[in-house]
Amino acid sequence: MKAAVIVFPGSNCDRDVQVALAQATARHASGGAPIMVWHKDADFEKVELIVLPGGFSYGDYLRCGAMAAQSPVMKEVVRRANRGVPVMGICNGFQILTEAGLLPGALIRNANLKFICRDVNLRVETSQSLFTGRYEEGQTIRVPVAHHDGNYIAGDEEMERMEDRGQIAFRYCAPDGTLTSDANPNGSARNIAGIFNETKTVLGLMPHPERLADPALGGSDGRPLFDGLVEALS
Amino acid sequence: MSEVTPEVIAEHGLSGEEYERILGILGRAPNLLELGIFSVMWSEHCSYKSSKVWLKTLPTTAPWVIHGPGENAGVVDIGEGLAAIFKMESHNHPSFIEPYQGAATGVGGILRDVFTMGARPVANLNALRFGDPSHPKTRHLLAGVVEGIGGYGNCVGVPTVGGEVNFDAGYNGNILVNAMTVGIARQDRIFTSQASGIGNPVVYVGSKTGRDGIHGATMASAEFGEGAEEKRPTVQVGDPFTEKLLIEACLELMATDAIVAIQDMGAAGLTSSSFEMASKGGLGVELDLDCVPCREDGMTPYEMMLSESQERMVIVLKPGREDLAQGIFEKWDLDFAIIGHLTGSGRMILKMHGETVGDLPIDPLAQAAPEYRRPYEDMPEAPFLAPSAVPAPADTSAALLQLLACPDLCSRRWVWDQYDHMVMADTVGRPGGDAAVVRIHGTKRALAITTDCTPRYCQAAPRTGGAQAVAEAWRNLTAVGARPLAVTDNLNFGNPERPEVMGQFVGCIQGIGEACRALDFPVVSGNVSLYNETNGKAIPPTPAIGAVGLIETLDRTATIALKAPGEDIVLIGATEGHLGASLYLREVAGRREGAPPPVDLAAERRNGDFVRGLIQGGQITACHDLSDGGLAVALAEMALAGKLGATLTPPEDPGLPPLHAWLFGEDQARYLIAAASADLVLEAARAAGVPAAKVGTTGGDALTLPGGAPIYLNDLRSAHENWLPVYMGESLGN
Amino acid sequence: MKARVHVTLKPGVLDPQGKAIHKALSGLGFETVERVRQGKVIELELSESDPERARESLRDMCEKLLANTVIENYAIELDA
Amino acid sequence: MKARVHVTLKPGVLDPQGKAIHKALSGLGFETVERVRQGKVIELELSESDPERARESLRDMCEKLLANTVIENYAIELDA
Ligand SMILES: Nc1ncnc2c1ncn2[C@@H]1O[C@H](COP(=O)(O)OP(=O)(O)O)[C@@H](O)[C@H]1O
Ligand SMILES: [Mg+2]
Repeated sequence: MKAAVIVFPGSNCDRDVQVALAQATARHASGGAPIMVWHKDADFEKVELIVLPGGFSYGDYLRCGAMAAQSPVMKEVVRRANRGVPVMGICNGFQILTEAGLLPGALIRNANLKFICRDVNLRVETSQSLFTGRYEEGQTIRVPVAHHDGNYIAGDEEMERMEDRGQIAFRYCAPDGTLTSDANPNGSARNIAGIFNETKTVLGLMPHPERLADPALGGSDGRPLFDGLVEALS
Repeated sequence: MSEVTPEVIAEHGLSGEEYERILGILGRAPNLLELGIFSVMWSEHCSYKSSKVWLKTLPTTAPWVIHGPGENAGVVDIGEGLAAIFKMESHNHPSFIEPYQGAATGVGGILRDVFTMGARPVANLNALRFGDPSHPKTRHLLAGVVEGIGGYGNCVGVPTVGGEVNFDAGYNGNILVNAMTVGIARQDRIFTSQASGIGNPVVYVGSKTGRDGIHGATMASAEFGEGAEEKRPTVQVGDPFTEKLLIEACLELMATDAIVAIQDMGAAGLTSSSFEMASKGGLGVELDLDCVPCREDGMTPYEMMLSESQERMVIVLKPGREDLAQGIFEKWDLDFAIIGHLTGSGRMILKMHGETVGDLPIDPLAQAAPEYRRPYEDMPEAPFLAPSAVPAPADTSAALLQLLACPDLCSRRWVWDQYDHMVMADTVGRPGGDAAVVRIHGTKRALAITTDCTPRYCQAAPRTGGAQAVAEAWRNLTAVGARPLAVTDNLNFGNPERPEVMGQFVGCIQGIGEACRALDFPVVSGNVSLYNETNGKAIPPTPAIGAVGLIETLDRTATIALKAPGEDIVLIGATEGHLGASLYLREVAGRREGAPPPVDLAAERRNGDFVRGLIQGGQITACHDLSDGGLAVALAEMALAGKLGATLTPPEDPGLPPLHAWLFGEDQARYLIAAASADLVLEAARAAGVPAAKVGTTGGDALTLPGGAPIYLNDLRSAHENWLPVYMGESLGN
Repeated sequence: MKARVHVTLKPGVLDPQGKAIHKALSGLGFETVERVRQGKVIELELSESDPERARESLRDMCEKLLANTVIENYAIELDA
Repeated sequence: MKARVHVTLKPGVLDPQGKAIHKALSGLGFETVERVRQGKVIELELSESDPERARESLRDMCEKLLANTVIENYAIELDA
């Protein structure tokens, strides 16, 4: 499997996700490390997966992800996503995906207005996707968040449609899997931490699975996501 | 240009004698631009005129030191052809005036000092001191400073992995914000600021120059008084996004062979950076100010040379590499301009609109920079306070809860939750432990990093306090199994023109020097911040110590968390029960007096080397050094981190101090460790001549102290975790 | 020509900043405050001198970048 | 009574947001843009009906909370 990690000015988790993917690839398949694609390169080689990494593209100025969504490379990403190429946006990448219209809703300032960096528990809402196939439905995993604007909102109707179609990927939960407001770090509607598009080929999530994909860092609950992707796409 | 009158000279912070010296150097009167340049170059901030003679007494060398003081940051060998590059710097006054931007630009500045030398920054730390929690400004300052540090560090994508926070009424009118950055570079790709090659182009990169912080360097050297808040417009706004681009662009250029010398524009901006480069190379420099990228119209040479706009660098390129460099900076959307060239004249010539607007001899100006041996009073050390003179608490458990919830000891989670401490995916030891542990990317090795200082000790006995700060930093590195390598210091004091303050300064430096020598722990970089006073009242002496150590292999490190029930807890080091200047004395007994615990550097070294050996030998399961609050607090922190209870039992020993002194005394050179069985450890300790005693066992869901009821971990945790969020007005549980 | 673009949250969209400001103002004793919403104002200088063309180009900027029309409204003001 | 407070950076203070927006607009081909500054607008509803008292209380809110007067200016607008 070959993946591309898009690098925007201000991206800062590009290397982190590249490492996590490269390690997963090394464990399961050939294909080598993902290629890094600069935001001005509207044209890049054919890949099986596109990742929009975390960070502060354009300083997160104006609105998180707004300027990145308008960059030349995003036209190409949208075109490929519409043709079914899997796309994953982590943190700032999720914000970019909503700004680019590939995912519904918006991510606004955390309810407590603060940047929050800590491990959270997530409930995996479905294992029926390219991204979550290595998890079990209802499983609780521990993954860090690190963001200022992760408070997910969408209109009521949109939200119902998403629920009906099984577009919710992850929700913030207590260690025992229950959805409490204490477990919700940022005020997201319905404890939403990650969502799919209708076809479940695009995933956006605020938590950083790439930061706990290596036991040396104190956990590896993020690893199955990368392993699953590599396996599904190879 | 306006005239240079005696008022103008005084406004520039130059004394009459200093002005005479200027006339002597120039052989004529300076114009305003030249006067401005002298004033910043000779400010305390840039010239270290009051501290230089004392800084020279610090040990700065060791076989593993590659560059000591004198460069933008210190450089030490960490093996495999790599080097750690680090420094700490203050941004105290700006942060008091505008906490968010002051702290943010402080982080930006120290990052530049480190990547200027070719390092990719891999960790930030911050040592913060605020006024009394009940002071009306404290909450606002704390909120703003923490948000500013996070705002900058999070955006540039460098994890903020550690630091310290203290509260004391002595900082009510003058907070301290000291920021430290650690970077990693290849040893064969280290860059310095020494210019060479007559005719080589001098290039300006980064952001445009605005009228920011003009006189900032002078302000940082001037005491606060009434009306300080009037100086507001000099506040600079940081742009972390541009800094991130600047890091990437500089590192990209550094991977080529284009650079002769490179220097960030810090305090005194273009003036001190170009001066320093030329001076170190024994050369001259000619700048064409028409080429300087400006943010505003009509900027004068004075403004351009003295502006402290952030996110800018000066580079001397090899001839013919201009296009290569320009291409890289344009790729990253940064300004790039050739603003001059090196000359053999030994002078700084500034031109604008074809005319010479300034002409200064470089070496004479640098060499004639004033250097003062200011008078000082030896500060008497506070008298020893016998443990028996301090009342025991009615209930030891209640005393522990009170200590764990006090502002100086409570959990700092509210702070580090706002810092991205995991970006770069190499943070192995997160905030909350003894030292942060940051993996060296792509290897199994790691750096251990810490900052430490106990100002109440320094106040009571400067020399002991200075030594203690170093010893504690060394101990924190040791407690994660690291070999301590070197120190950066940030010396924060009051007005050096007052002999008592100078006495504190001298005492602390002497203590630092002794400790660094005894522990083989050289000082490789640092920063001095003087005039930290409000209305004639100095801050407590605060020589913050930043330190870096090396962990050879990550499977041989330790954390403070208790790991398993049924293990033994062993106390390493001798306990006499020193309660002088302790937190127990202040928080529980309500007194502030007495000498701080003595620092026995030989014992420090012996005990530390022993503990490091245990960790490296894989013989123990947890380790924590003892400091504020002593034994009981350390064990509580280990229990909380491990979510596992413990029972503490004093050994049968006729020499034991009174129970409360044993529990809360702050004797130095001590560690608590956990091991499956104490026997092996005790035997090894005996062989090594290290005092050691079994003091308890792990297990259960409560902490049990002698002389108190068991405290459930949940209660311990709320006491420890709640103070800061409640103080900051937040609802709990989120 | 100078222009100002106001970007405000659509009615009904959660506004954490506005809410926090409201709370802080109440805490400071400003009891007359009943509702707070926070928005952005973007001031632009354009080399365009034709108001019609300026307005059109600003509208385009808003749709493409300045506002997220999923949650925000915008209003354009031109300086005479 | 409705009120609007505009909070803008003082002249000469660096505006990283405005700078980035400017660059992004240029990148999108909006070449007529010469300068961009970003500010905040805070919309308030007050139970106060006396314009004088409202204005005074708003000024107070700005000084205490809404504006960071070290680097920002503010302007108050009352709806008639
Ligand atoms: N307290 C100190 N101890 C050791 N070295 C110091 C100390 N203070 C300053 N230095 C060294 O002096 C040099 C100049 O410091 P400084 O002016 O703060 O650096 P910069 O101009 O890069 O900000 C640096 O090499 C710094 O490491
Ligand atoms: Mg420097």
